[in-house]
Amino acid sequence: MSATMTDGLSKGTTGPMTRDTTALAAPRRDFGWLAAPITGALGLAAFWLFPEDLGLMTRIAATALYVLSLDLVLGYCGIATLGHAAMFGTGAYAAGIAAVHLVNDPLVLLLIGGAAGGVMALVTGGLILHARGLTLLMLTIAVTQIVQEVANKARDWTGGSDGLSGVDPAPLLGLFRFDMFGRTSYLFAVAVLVVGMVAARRIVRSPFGLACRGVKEDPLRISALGGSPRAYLVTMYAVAGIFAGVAGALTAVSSGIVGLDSVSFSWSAEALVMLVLGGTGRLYGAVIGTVAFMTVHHILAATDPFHWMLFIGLFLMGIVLFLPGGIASGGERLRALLARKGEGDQA
Amino acid sequence: MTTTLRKALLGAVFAASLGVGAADAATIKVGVIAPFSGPFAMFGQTFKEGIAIYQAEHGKTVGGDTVEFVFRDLDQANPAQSKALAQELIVKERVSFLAGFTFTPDAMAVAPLIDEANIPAVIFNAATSAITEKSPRYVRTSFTLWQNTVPLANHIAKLGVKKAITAVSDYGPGIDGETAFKATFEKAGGAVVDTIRMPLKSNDFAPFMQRIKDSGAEAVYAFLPAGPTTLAFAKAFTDNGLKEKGIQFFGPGDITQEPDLPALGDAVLGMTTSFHYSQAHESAANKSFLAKYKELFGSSDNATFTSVGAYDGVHLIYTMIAKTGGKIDGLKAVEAVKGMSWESPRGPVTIDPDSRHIRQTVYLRTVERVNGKLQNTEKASFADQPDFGYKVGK
Amino acid sequence: MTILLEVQGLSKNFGGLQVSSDISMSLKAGDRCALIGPNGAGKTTFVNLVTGVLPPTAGAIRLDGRDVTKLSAADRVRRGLIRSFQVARLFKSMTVREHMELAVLQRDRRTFRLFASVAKTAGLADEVAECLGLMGLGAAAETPVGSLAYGQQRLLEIALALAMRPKVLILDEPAAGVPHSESQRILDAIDRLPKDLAVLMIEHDMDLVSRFASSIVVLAQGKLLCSGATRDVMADPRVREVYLGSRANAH
Amino acid sequence: METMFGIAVDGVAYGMILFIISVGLSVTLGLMRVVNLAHGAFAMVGGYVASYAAQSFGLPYAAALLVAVLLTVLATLPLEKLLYRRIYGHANELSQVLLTIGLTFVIVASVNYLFGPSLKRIPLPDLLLGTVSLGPKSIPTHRAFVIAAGAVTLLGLWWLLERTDFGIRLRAAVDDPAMAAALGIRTERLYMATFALGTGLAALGGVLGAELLPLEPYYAIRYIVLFLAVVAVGGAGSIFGSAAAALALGITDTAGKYLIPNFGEFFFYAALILILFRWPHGFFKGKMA
Repeated sequence: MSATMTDGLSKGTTGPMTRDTTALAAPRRDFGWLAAPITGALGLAAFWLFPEDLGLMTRIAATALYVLSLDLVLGYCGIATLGHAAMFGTGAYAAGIAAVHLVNDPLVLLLIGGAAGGVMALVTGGLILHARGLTLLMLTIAVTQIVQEVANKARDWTGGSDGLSGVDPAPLLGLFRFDMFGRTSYLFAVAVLVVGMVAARRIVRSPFGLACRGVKEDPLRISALGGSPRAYLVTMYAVAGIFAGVAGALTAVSSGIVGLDSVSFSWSAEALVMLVLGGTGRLYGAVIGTVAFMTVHHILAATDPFHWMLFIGLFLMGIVLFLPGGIASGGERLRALLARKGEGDQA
Repeated sequence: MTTTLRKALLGAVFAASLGVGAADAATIKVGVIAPFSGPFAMFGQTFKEGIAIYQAEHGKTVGGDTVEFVFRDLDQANPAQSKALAQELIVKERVSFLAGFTFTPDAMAVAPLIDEANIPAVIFNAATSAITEKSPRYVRTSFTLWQNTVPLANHIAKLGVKKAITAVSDYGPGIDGETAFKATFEKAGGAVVDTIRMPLKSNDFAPFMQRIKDSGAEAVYAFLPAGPTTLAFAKAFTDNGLKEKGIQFFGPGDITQEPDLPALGDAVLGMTTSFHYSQAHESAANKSFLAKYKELFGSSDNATFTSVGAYDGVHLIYTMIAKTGGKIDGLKAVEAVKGMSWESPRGPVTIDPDSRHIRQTVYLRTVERVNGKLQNTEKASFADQPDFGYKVGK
Repeated sequence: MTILLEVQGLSKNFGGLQVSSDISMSLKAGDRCALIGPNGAGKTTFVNLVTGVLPPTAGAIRLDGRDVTKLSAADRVRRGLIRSFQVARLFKSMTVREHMELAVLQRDRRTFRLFASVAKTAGLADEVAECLGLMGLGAAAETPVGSLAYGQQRLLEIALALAMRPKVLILDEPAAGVPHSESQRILDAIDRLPKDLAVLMIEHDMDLVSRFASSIVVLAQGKLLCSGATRDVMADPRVREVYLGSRANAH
Repeated sequence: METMFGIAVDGVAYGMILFIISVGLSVTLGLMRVVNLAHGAFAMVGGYVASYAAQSFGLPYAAALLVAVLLTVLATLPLEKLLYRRIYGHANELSQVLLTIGLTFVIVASVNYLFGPSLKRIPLPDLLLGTVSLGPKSIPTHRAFVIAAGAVTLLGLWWLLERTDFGIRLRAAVDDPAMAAALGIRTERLYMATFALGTGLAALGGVLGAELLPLEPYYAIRYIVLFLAVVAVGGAGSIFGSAAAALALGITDTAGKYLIPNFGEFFFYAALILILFRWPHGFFKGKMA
């Protein structure tokens, strides 16, 4: 044993050491960047194909951005939350209140919504993100309930349970009016979603995103690398809060009204359901999940409103049992299956 | 270009593009937005039943045009979704009327849309006074808290009650009720010793009852939306010895609505409420309404204020179609029913030309057991009550 | 030579149980020290105390002349006190390359750049390639760590520690559990550690200790049994009895 | 003083009801590590069975209660085999949430279809009607009964988990499943039994709590946050913890509603946040009973 070691030592400096300093293996090809342009293209195609469904499709686009923001915290930081609506609703109310009292430029309203959502996330995230698991889940729920209660109590500002109506945004860029056919709303929402996807992708591929993925897998190991897991979590929570706030503002701008439902527990839970349905940690999974959930909901609710819950429930259970990675993993599984088959044929 | 002008122009363009279709089409569509699933599914179900009864009685055509109802599910208060559904109904389904609406924000959300598309919206339930101020195209066939509360408050004052307390659910209609009661009762010389706003999600009402007990009030005015919490509230009232202490209970009739009565049971026996419809209302119109109900759905036990709200709403829609010859111009259609009076299952009613809200008789009822079944027996009536809350301001 | 790590009277109690008592030691630049002791001697607790994972009950830790006793684990890492883990503790779904990138970015405190691209960070790719090449991990750069051979995982652990540019490096049984065919590379890597580095290695394998260490610290029952030059310690009868004896019995 | 006493009595009464409808979730969540959001649905099924048994078959209250618990357990056991068995384990929290939400939706829709959306009632026997007085304060007899039932449940569970062979094996299986299997403990059957225990308790809570949380199809979703709050504050899997949490939350809620009724909701959630700050793992983390 010790003889071989000394042998290795004497040879080591020249021989085997330098052998492997060859070029690194080529990076795997990543088609994730295609998601944003594909979403944009499909969004435009839908504009021509379903010109009469723009109202619903606008809601889908805005919701997709909201679910995308949840993916940033859940998919990339591993924060399980049932309180994401707190940020969405804060953004929606901030934009709505600003629209009623201050400005009505839609882009400015989105900025206000994003800032409000971000601040809300930063403050509450700093308070609760030390917790994990069920405790964190409950804390996020409690925060949302308190935000909702505040919105309910501040009737003079928020309209309470009657909703904050009278959000009447000015024409987009001074040119395009938000009319009842919803063309402007829809194209605006799709554009914001695509920008959001590009920005989110940049963030998750940044050094920061890399560190967050590390925190998700093993926070202690991140400390051992000299990082502060909590700082990453709170920062990402705030970033996601900005996204959620923008989504809320987008909903306020396109629908012209903000209700207490936008800060509700069920809206938080629905986001989680849509995300897991589509697949976490991929960004485009959020979009797929939202489109699938809301479309199915809409079709079932229109054909048999009494019992859509039954079908959506079965749909959810089917996903968990037969496609645990969400819908987005379906394609990947299929590809893996085909690849294995191909290899088998060659052998 | 001013907003009004632009709206008018766009409305004209839209009406023109739609008008061609509407004139030829033998089908006039009515889009109904209401909860058909979820915790408030009872509203949607009773709306559907009310509509079906009216159509069974009066046929599905008006002057050669078939009237078709298109339903959209909105399981809980969600104004953004309400607007998206309304948009779909208007743009895709080409409906000529919107109807339904259980919750105030959902009704308010469609105001810009009905103005732009110039179609009427007939509200079957949503009961905040402020709604009809938001657009001239709203007509309402339900009630408002003001409408049911003002005569009740006066009645309580006449009974000689000097000190009262209010306990309402902490949301729009509840606060409307509280405001209406306080204003009326104090004007009539009484004093409101405390106003309690109970969170909508309360399960346990014992602490509120304790507070009511401790307040020294002789009577309590209470409002909760129809649904599961009313049961817990009513039980808490009887269980906590408020009756024994001589505190009288009063409230709008939502709390003793007919579908809930079997579950509420003896807890609500003897409770006095004011409301615009009771299943036990004695009239020929109500008898035939209930008979049809039984014929179509096997039992008339679920007939309640929401079924009548929908039933009368359809009556308005039919009238609007008949009076405007099938060409629906929202403002003209609404104009056509202003001041209209008829005999509803609930009693004589009129559409107030000013508020476009239904004027109706408000009844004072007591829960009694008749032939083994609980019912709201009408004890007194206050004829032709308007929406006292219209343009009162926030 | 400057003293890089100095531990004075370090103690730790869990409830009434004293798991470390009054341990003192120091490391100078260039030191190669082995920390040995039988199972349950308190080696891991000692490392956790030094690195800041556990707060000590008493005692002080100085790093490069500065008292770090109150600092968090992450702060000590940022000041150059780096450890590698006994059981490779890596991010299973991340690739080898991503691990190195993360370590380098973290070291340079560039991880709060939200809109920068990892791929386009100046100098990063070169440094990562160099580090991986040195450890012979170049070909595995794109492999998710979850599907990496165990020996390679240990190599990556060491590569990560080195990429942090430590002043003091603590290696927790670097070659444990690694098949012989792969352990050679780990040993080579240890041999080529920068000379001005102070290294503390926890190790059971006495062959490895004698090859690597210039000095040895022996822990037994949470106490410092003895310390000194490798030859002296290994000759100490107490050590033979407590440590080597117990190990011999175990096998 | 009398007011304080009143608040305390009402708070304890409310807390005990919270305990009895949440403890089943504590069992499944703490002992089987399943975030069972269908807990409310099982409670609701129990309540509906009791309501149906009492109203359509005229069974007395006690018999209806028994039938409800038994039928609910029987009806949900196949679910354990078909569904839950696939999602046991730590890493599956999201799948658990999603699957059990899906299951809840299915149950809600089915109940809505079968029984309609109106409120359902479980008629109380004359014995439980009326009030009993405790000094200056009187509380409904039914509530006193629930408090007693809660105390019995608490002691029964403590005995079951701490003093019986079943409890010992269960704790072994929870602490170290591999070791338990090696010792010849049949974890599959153990889990099945625990699941049955959890759903049985859910049904019991659904029936006993029906006076406060009335039965209607949306019951399954409406109160799930409440159940989760009790379990999180109590510490998952801890029976005494759940009881302490339920009482603490019950008293806080009652005091808040009495003293500052207009901000009653704030009180509950603010208390929740404060407690979870002080005891991030609940009152009795990791203790079995």
